This record gives sequence, structure tokens and C-alpha cells, in this order.
Amino acid sequence: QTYVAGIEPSFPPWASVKRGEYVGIAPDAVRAIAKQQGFDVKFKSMSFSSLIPALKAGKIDILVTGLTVTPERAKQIDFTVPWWETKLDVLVPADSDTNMITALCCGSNVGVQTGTTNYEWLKDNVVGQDVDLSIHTYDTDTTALQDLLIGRLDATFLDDDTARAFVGDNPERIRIAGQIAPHPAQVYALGIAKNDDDTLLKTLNMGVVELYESGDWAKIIHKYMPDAAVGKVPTEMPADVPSYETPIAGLGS
Amino acid sequence: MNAFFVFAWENLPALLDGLQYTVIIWIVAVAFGFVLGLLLAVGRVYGNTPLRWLAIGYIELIRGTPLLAQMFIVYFGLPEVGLVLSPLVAAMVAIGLNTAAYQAEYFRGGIRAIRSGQMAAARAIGMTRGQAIRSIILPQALRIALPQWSNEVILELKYTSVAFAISVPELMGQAKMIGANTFLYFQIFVVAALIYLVLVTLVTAVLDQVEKRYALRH
Amino acid sequence: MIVETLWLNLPYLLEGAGVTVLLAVALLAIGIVVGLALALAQVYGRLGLPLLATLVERLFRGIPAIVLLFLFYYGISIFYDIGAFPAAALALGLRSAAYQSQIFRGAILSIPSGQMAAARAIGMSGAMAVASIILPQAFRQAIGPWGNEALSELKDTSLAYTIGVVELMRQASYLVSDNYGHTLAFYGAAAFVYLLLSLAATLALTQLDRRLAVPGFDTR
Amino acid sequence: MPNLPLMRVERLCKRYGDKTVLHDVSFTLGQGEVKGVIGPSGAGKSTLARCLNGLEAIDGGEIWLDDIRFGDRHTKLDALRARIGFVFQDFNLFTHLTVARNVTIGLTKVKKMARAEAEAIVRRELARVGLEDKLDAYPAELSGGQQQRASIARALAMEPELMIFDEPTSALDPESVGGVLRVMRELVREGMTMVVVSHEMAFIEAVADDVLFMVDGGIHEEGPAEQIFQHPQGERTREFIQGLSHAEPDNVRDAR
Amino acid sequence: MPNLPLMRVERLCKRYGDKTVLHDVSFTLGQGEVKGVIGPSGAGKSTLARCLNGLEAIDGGEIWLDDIRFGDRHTKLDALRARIGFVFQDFNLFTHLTVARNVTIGLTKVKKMARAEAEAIVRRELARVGLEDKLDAYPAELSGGQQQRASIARALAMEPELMIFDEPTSALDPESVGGVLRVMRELVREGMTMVVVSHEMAFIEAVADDVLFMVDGGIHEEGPAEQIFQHPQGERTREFIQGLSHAEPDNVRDAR
Ligand SMILES: Nc1ncnc2c1ncn2[C@@H]1O[C@H](COP(=O)(O)OP(=O)(O)OP(=O)(O)O)[C@@H](O)[C@H]1O
Ligand SMILES: Nc1ncnc2c1ncn2[C@@H]1O[C@H](COP(=O)(O)OP(=O)(O)OP(=O)(O)O)[C@@H](O)[C@H]1O
Ligand SMILES: [Mg+2]
Ligand SMILES: [Mg+2]
Repeated sequence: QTYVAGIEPSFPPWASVKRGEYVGIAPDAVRAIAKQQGFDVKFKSMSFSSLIPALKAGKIDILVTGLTVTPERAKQIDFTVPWWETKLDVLVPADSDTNMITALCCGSNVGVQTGTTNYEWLKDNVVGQDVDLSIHTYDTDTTALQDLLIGRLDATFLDDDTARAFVGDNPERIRIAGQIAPHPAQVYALGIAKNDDDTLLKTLNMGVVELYESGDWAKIIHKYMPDAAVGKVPTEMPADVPSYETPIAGLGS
Repeated sequence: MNAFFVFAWENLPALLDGLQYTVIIWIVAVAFGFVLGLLLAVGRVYGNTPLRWLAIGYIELIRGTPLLAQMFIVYFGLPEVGLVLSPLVAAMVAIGLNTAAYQAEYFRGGIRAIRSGQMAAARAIGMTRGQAIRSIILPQALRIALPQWSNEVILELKYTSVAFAISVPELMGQAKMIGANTFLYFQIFVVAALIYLVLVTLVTAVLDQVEKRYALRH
Repeated sequence: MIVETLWLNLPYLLEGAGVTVLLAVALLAIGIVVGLALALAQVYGRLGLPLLATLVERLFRGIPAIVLLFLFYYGISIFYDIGAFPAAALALGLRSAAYQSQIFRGAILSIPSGQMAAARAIGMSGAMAVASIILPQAFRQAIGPWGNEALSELKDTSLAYTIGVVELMRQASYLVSDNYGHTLAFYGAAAFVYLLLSLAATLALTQLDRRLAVPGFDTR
Repeated sequence: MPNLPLMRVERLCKRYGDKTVLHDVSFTLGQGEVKGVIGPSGAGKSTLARCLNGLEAIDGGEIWLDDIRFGDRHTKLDALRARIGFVFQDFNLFTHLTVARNVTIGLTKVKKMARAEAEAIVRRELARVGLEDKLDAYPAELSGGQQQRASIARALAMEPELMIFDEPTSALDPESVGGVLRVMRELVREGMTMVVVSHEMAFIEAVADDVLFMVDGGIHEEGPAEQIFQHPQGERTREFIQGLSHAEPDNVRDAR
Repeated sequence: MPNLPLMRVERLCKRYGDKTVLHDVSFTLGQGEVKGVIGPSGAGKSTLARCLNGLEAIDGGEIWLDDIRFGDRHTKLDALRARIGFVFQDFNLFTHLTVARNVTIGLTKVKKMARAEAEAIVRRELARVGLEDKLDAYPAELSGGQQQRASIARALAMEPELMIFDEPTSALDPESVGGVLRVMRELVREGMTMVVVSHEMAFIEAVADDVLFMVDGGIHEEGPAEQIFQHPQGERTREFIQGLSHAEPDNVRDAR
């Protein structure tokens, strides 16, 4: 059995391309799961906006990237059990005295990548609360960060892991001003097409848990994020996601 | 199908918000490109050698590189020399500079199609070269270039979507945001496409009228 | 360091450039054939044909490329398992055809009507006259605007990544996302490759323009 | 001289929209006959010439070439036109082809002749019009008179049974006119059947067997050249023939 | 009639690349004089006409208008050209403008005249050439003769001191020629200084005071019109004058 994994490899450390190879936590983990569960996996790169139609058209079988689970998205696709929980970091220029509070008020210009749950969080929790803040939305994190360095932005919001990677590369230019733990929790998972036949969902759910239990999951995480604390898998499951209703496919109770 | 219309209706306001940016960038950029394009075309045809090569260099450099790269240079590169433009202005400038090169080539084609007697006749009644170019050559060149120039105008309408890369929430960007939220990418793109289609149809209708009104009678 | 990264990744950029060229050639070829057919239908067609051609032209000029790509990739997939590359070539090719039809239409209309009359007068059929008298002259008129279109399309091949055709621009953006902070360097490198390709194309078109040059017409 | 009628025109009518441009035009053209067509501007001479070659669809009446009727469903107009040479007022040489190719293209494309064979004919026809040294020139490199002679050669190469000339000299400067008329005169001598629309009255008078004088889309008078020019019957014909010299004799210098 | 010289041309030379097109051309043009220029094709007549209007840079010699020398550093050629009217063989009306705008554009753009004032002049000049009812027509809607008359009106509106005509009738059909010649004859009567390049020999003979016969870029013979046409001195002049009638008297019909 060969499954095609759709990947948008511009999201390190979860998915990227190095010398023509798909690397990152998500593809490494899926390769390991495939080996364990006895199926083959082939990767296919395409833009994020195309992944969903591709899944529905059967061009790909699995979405492999740092894919955040939301109830809204769960209406269109099924998610495997979540394997990572991420926080929201506020990044500011290294030489600025902006802190968590001033980043979110007082005429501050804040950048965030569109379509991310970070953006949703900002919209839901800050906008309309009568704070003096303008949100600028970006196609990619990198452009937002570039604008932070130029000074068009006072702060950017992004996933903790990505933020750490960026700061790791440029410690003298950017620093993390603080962290937000959104509620409901932001968790990553793999995505697959909604399907009456839940064989693939079962296999992947089982694979995710077994990978964690075998200890290989921690190895993969540490390969890309040496200092990260590895949480329990599955992590907290957001409410209103159909595929998380018990019994969970492949995991029994 | 019904669900589609509900979805489209719900998200229409956001798309129309984006449409405002699209239209304003498009109008300013096309107008800016028109003026610069005319100058480039005239420089390339009638200019002295340095001016001609300057125009050729500009046209080939711009046509040879992607708009996205040009936009990044305007947006992220200019601040290096102390010029920080807002995203909207940067988008207008970048797209304007870009379309100018293409428009210049269409105008040049128009100028080349004019019989040399027109210039001679203008000079013969005492016009300077500048006056002749302005009152005799360009009005005709523009009319000749119009059908092909309309390609550029329409193409540019859709190129405004590149502005999303530098955080201008234009029509296509709004559609992408909605798509990312709902994962109904295809549906929202279709709604956006319909808006573009309406716009393009309007623009083409106007240009058709202009073409008919100003057609050169040979 | 950045130079080294660039050097190490050159093969991938070049591989991307190869895909870009291939796709550009394929889509322009489709564009010429279909665009010419649309233009001929618009100028010489009978009955509903001009209207139909205009409709097709408006549609393909009006709908954003990304939607065309979706329609041709996922839409055709319902009946036939089409690959991303052919789908992209088809979608972008037909879009280009719409633009090219305007270029060819303008060029055909610029040929004096006496040329057609003279061709018919020596017994040529309409099709023969179009093929051997009108089009060769129209092509010359079309070269300039066609160059504009070709260069636009060369860079618009990057749209094909939407459905997974990994070309030059995408290879560059892989590098950008994997080497944060060097946006301009990598896109700059890609832009340079595009520039070389465009200059080669412009040069080829200029040569063609010279080859087709006929005394009595401005060749500059 | 006229013997077998090569072409027969009967009650020919032609309209553009509401406007009737030709009405009830009838005449016959014998083998070897030279028919001159004259008349004021707008009379319909060019339209008639174009109809005779099937370049315009007709709205009424009949045109026969031998026993083939124009416009019949099974009549191949393309094939008919190949049997009729047409020379335009403004030459209409194919601008993108050399003179030689202008002449061969009908042979190779329409008559499907081999290139080598066609080239022999080209040399013969271009020599006949005095352009044997212009084989590789492009139309724009020729003077008007040379262009017109090349376009005559193009028509002749198809070995037409009938040549139609629509004001072949009126776009030419006076000195180039001579060369073209000389070639036409040569054709007359060889016995070519011809329809000549022209304002060169002296020429028409000299070469035409029969002259049609057209006014307002109809034939006002038809007759032997001598009759039309020396003893015109119709009122309009007389006026036209007399009004032809522009250089009015009054010497304006004296009036200053 | 010639009195004060309005224009003086001295040893004028003009080259295109290696080719010398005009050499050592000298003559004077008096106020109110009408100078005819004739000669075979390629003699340099058009080139001369264009030089006289400063449309071509000259390579040697001098051209003076009154006391202003063409080509001097402080000479404004644009201003000079506004004093000289030029009528082209192929009219060159501005295709994108109505007849009225064609005539006013020089007044408003070059002479900076107010629109209303210019329009009065337009009416006057168009009436003079008989086109008062064509104000709002576009060039393409006019016949050749009408176009040429409009282009004469365009030149006249600038109130030129000198009019140059380069074969103003040779692109016209024979019937349109009359109207244009009539307008020119009117100008002669009004005493306009004119240089007329033309193949209309009868016309030149009738209106020109003095005729230049040009051959191969030089003046072969200059003299009063009567001398040139009735008693040409030069060998080439005689040949040219005699070779003008195309309709050779031999009746070819008899030769068949
Ligand atoms: N395509 C057309 N549409 C409408 N009217 C036309 C068309 N072609 C010709 N006519 C009209 O038909 C009439 C006859 O035109 P035609 O060209 O046959 O005249 P002609 O005798 O050749 O004149 P000339 O001596 O000026 O060439 C004219 O009144 C002309 O305006
Ligand atoms: N732009 C040019 N470049 C090179 N040669 C030219 C150019 N214009 C004219 N000539 C040449 O100069 C010579 C004189 O040309 P000109 O047009 O002045 O002759 P013309 O006496 O007006 O002839 P015609 O009666 O045919 O109009 C010709 O041999 C012509 O080929
Ligand atoms: Mg006619
Ligand atoms: Mg001349």
C-alpha cells in the first residue's frame, strides 16, 4: 500500500526542503510511522491552498506539515490525534523595549501570518476589545519578520517552535518578548480526507501513538529542536472535532 | 449548491474589503505605468543614444525579472537606503514600475506603426519635435496600441494579488485568509474569480467603447 | 556563507529553471495554436463563431490563474488522472491563448485588405490566403507584443506551484524559508536566472524580427 | 474580331446594403476581345471588375465564363479565379515576398507546380515585363511602375484566359505609366482577352475593341472605341469625353 | 514679376550616405514668383523641396529665407518652417483629427492662438479650398482630392510667405486633379510665392514664371516656362519634354 503525502515544505522545523529532500519533524515522523505500520509513503509538494482540494480530489492521502487543528477545519477534513501543542510567541527586535503588554496596545503594529490560528487568536482576543492596535497580515512568517527588522512592525506573533528557530538563527536581532498559551489549545496533527472507511485514520492514529511510545518521536523532535520538552501524545484534544469523538479510530476507548 | 451561495454571501464583505485595495492599487499602478511607459517608449524611439539605452536597459531588466522580486526590492530593499514605504504605496510603486516596462513596449509598437509622413507634416507646419510627438504621434500611437494594451491592463488587475506578499490585504489575499480558516479554498477562489470576471468584463466593455470611439479611420 | 549555500543549492535552482523553461515552452506552444485559432475565428469566423471565440477569450482573460489551475487539475481529475505538469501547461496555456488571441487579432487587422483580395484573385482559397499571405505578414507585426506576453508567461510559470509543479521560484522560496533572513539574496538569485532566460528569449525574438524583416518596414 | 464569347454578363446587380451599385449590367466578351471600361468616379467600374473575378458576391443576374456560371453551388470560385488574371490599381504585391516568390506562389500553391518548373515560368514572365533583374527584390524596393509590372507578371504566370485591369496606371507617376502601358499593349498584340478599366483615354482609344461607358451603376453607352470617343451618342458620354482635359487652356499668368 | 528675392539657394548639396542626391543647386526665388520644378524620377526634386523647408539637413551650400540662413546655430528651424507652407504628395493629413482640427492645430500649438480665433481662420481657409462643409469629417472620409485640398488649407492657415508643393496631384485620380489645380491657380492669382514640383506639365507651363529642369541631382536647365517647354536648350530637356505623351500615336489594333 502506497500513500501520497501532501506537503508544503516552507514551515521549518516541521516541514522544509534541504538539498531536494523533504525534511522536518512531520515528514520524518510519517516515514517512521510508515515503516512501523507497513505502508509506503511518497511526498508531493504543493501550495497550502491546494492541499485541501488535492486531498478531496484524491491526489494526496495525507496532509503532512505543522497543521493546526480547529473545529472549523474539521468540517472539511479529518485529523489524526494531535501530537504537539504549541504556544504563541511574541517576537520583537532585540534592541526594542517592547514587552508583552506594550506589544498589544498603544498604537502598536503587529504582524502575523494569515490563515494561521495565530491570526484567529489575535482577532478573537484582541481586536474589538477597544485596544489601540493594528494587525498586519502576511503571506509568510519570513516576510513578517523581515518587516519587524526594518521597523514597520513593533511585534510579530508566531508559533513557538518557528519563533525559536528564527531567534536561534539571529539572536542579535530578534528576541522573544513573551509567550501566550491560547485557549483552546493550539495543537498539530496530520490531516486526511473525510472518508467512511477509516482504515487510514486508524493506521495513522495507531502509528502516532506507537511512534511516541517507542521513543522515536522524542528522537525526531530533538533532532530538529534540541532543547524542546516533549509532551505526552496524544496531547489535549480540542472540542468539536469529529474524529476526536470516542472511541477514537484505531485507539479504542 | 445552496451551501455555496450561503458561504459566498457570508464572505462577500471581506472580499469586497479586499477589492478596494485591488482596485486602488490597480488604478494608481496602471496610471503611473502609463506615464512612465510613454516616456520610456518615446525615449526608446526618439531619444539620443544614452537615453535609448537607458530605456532599453530598464525595459529589459523589468521584463526579465519577476514582479515578486521587484516588489521585495521596493519593500525590503529601499529601507536599506532609508526609504520606508507603506505596503500599499510600495505595492503601487512596484506594480507601476513593472507595468511601465510592458506598456512601453506596446506604445513603441504603436509608434512604429505610424507612417513617417505624419512626423514630416507636423514639422512642416512648424511644430517642434516635442510638439509633434505629443500632439500628432502619441495620440495615434495610443489608438493603435489600444487593443493590445488592454491585455496589459487586465493582466495588471490580477497581478495586484502579488501585493499580498507584502501584507496588503487585497482581494486574493482575503480569499486565501478565508480559505485557510475554512479550508474551503476552491469555493472561495471561485467567488473571487467571479468578482474578477465582473471587473474584467466591465473594464473590457469600457476599453471596447474607447477603442470604437477613438478608432483611427484609415 | 550565503554564497556557499547558494552554490550548494545551484543544482536545485537550475533544476527549477529547467522546469520553468519546459513549462513556458509548453504553455506558449498551446497558447500560439489556440490563440491563433481564436484570433482567426474572431476575424474570419462565420455565424456564432466570433462570438464564441470572444466568450472564450473573455473567460480565460477574466478568471485568475489559480482558479484555472484548480479547475484543470482537480476538475479533469474527476475523469482522468492528469498530472500536475500537463494540467498546469493546459490551464496556463489556454489563459495565454486568450491573451495571444488579442495580439494576433490586432496584427491580422493591421494587414491591408488588398493583400487578401490579391491572394484570392490568383485563385487561392480563403484558408490558403490566410496561411500563406496574411499570417506571415501578421506574425511580423505580432512579434513585439508577443514578446511582452512570452516574458510575462515565463515568470507566471511560478503560479503552477499552486498545484505542485516545483519550478524556479519555488526552489528559491524553499531556500528562503530554510535560511531565514536572506530573502533578497535567494529571490535575487532566482531573478537573475529569470533575467538570463528573458534576455535569451528577447535576443531570439530580435533575431526572428530581423529574419522576418522585409524592406519597406521599420526594422528597428 | 470577337468570335466565341468567353464571358457573358447578364442583368448583373450588386448592392452594398441599401445602395445599388450595379444594376442590369449586361455584355459579352469575345475570345481575344479587349473591352475598355470608362466613366466618372463612383460609377461602379471597380465594383464591376471585382464581380467579374468573383471577388464580390453578386446580388442578381448571371456571369458566365465559358459554360460555367458564377455562384452556382458546384462552381469552384477559387478555380475560376485562377483562370482570370486581375491587376489592382494599387498593385497589392505580397509585401513579405520577393518579386520572384510573388510570381511563383500562385503556381506552387494553387497549381501545385514543382518549384523548379515554376521558376522557369517566373523568369519568362518577369522578362516579358522587363523585370528580369528584379527577381530577388522586395516590393518596397521597386518603383510604382515596377511594382505594377510585377503584379501583371504575377497574374500572367497563372496563364489566365482573361485579364482584368482596374485602373492599373492611376496610382503611378506619369513616367512609370509608360512602362505599364507598353506591357499591356504587348498583351493586346498577343491576343489576350482583356477588360481594362482606365482613365487613360488615349490608351483605351488605341487598344480597346469595344468600350463600355458607365454612369451610376449602369451602362450608359456601349460601342466600338471609335464611336465612343469620336462620335459619342449619349449626352453624358459627350460631356465626359469633352471634360477630360484638366489643363484648361486659359493662361492664368496673364490674369494676374 | 520677380522683385525682392524671398529665398536664395547657393551651391546646395545633399547626400544620403555615400550617394550625392543634390549637388551645386543654386537659384533665387523672388517675392510672388512661381517656380516650377520638373525632371525625371529620381532627379532629386522631392529632396530639394524638403531641403527648402528645412525638413532635411543639408550637407553643403546655403539656403537663405530673407536674411536668415538655414542651419545657423541660432536659427530656429521650427519658426522658419512655420513661415513656409508645404504640401505633400500623399497629403499626410493627421489621421486622428478632423479636417477642422487638422487646420487649427498649427495655429493653436505653434502660433499659440486662441481656439476661437483659430476657428474663424479655419472657416475662411476651408471655404477657400471649397471644403466648408467638411469641417467635422476625418481624413479617411474624404476623397484624395478633398484630402489634398484640406492639406493645402492646413498650410495656408499658417499664413506662409511661401508655399512648396511636392507633386500635389500625382497621388490623385484624374478627376480629383482638377479641384486641386484650381485651388493652386487661385493662389497664383493672389500672388503667393510658390515652388511647385509637378508632373502636370500643362499646369506648370500655364502658371510658372520660371522652371527648373533637374536631372541627376543638378539643375540641367533653368529658364522662363515658355523657353523650357517650347524651346528647350539642353539635350536632356528636349528629350524629356518630347517623351511626355504616353499614348503613342501608333494604333496597335492595326498591328494585330
Ligand atoms: N464596400 C463598399 N461599401 C459600400 N459602398 C461601396 C463599397 N465599395 C464601393 N462602394 C460604392 O459603390 C459605388 C461604386 O464604387 P466603385 O469603386 O465601383 O466606383 P468606380 O467607378 O470604380 O469609381 P473610381 O473611378 O473612383 O474608382 C460608389 O458610390 C462607392 O461609394
Ligand atoms: N532617405 C533616402 N535614403 C537614401 N536615398 C534616398 C532617400 N530619399 C531619396 N533618396 C534617393 O535620392 C534620389 C532623389 O530622390 P527624390 O525623391 O528627391 O527624387 P524625385 O526627383 O522626387 O523623384 P520622383 O519624381 O520619383 O518623386 C533618388 O535616387 C532616391 O533613391
Ligand atoms: Mg475604381
Ligand atoms: Mg518626388
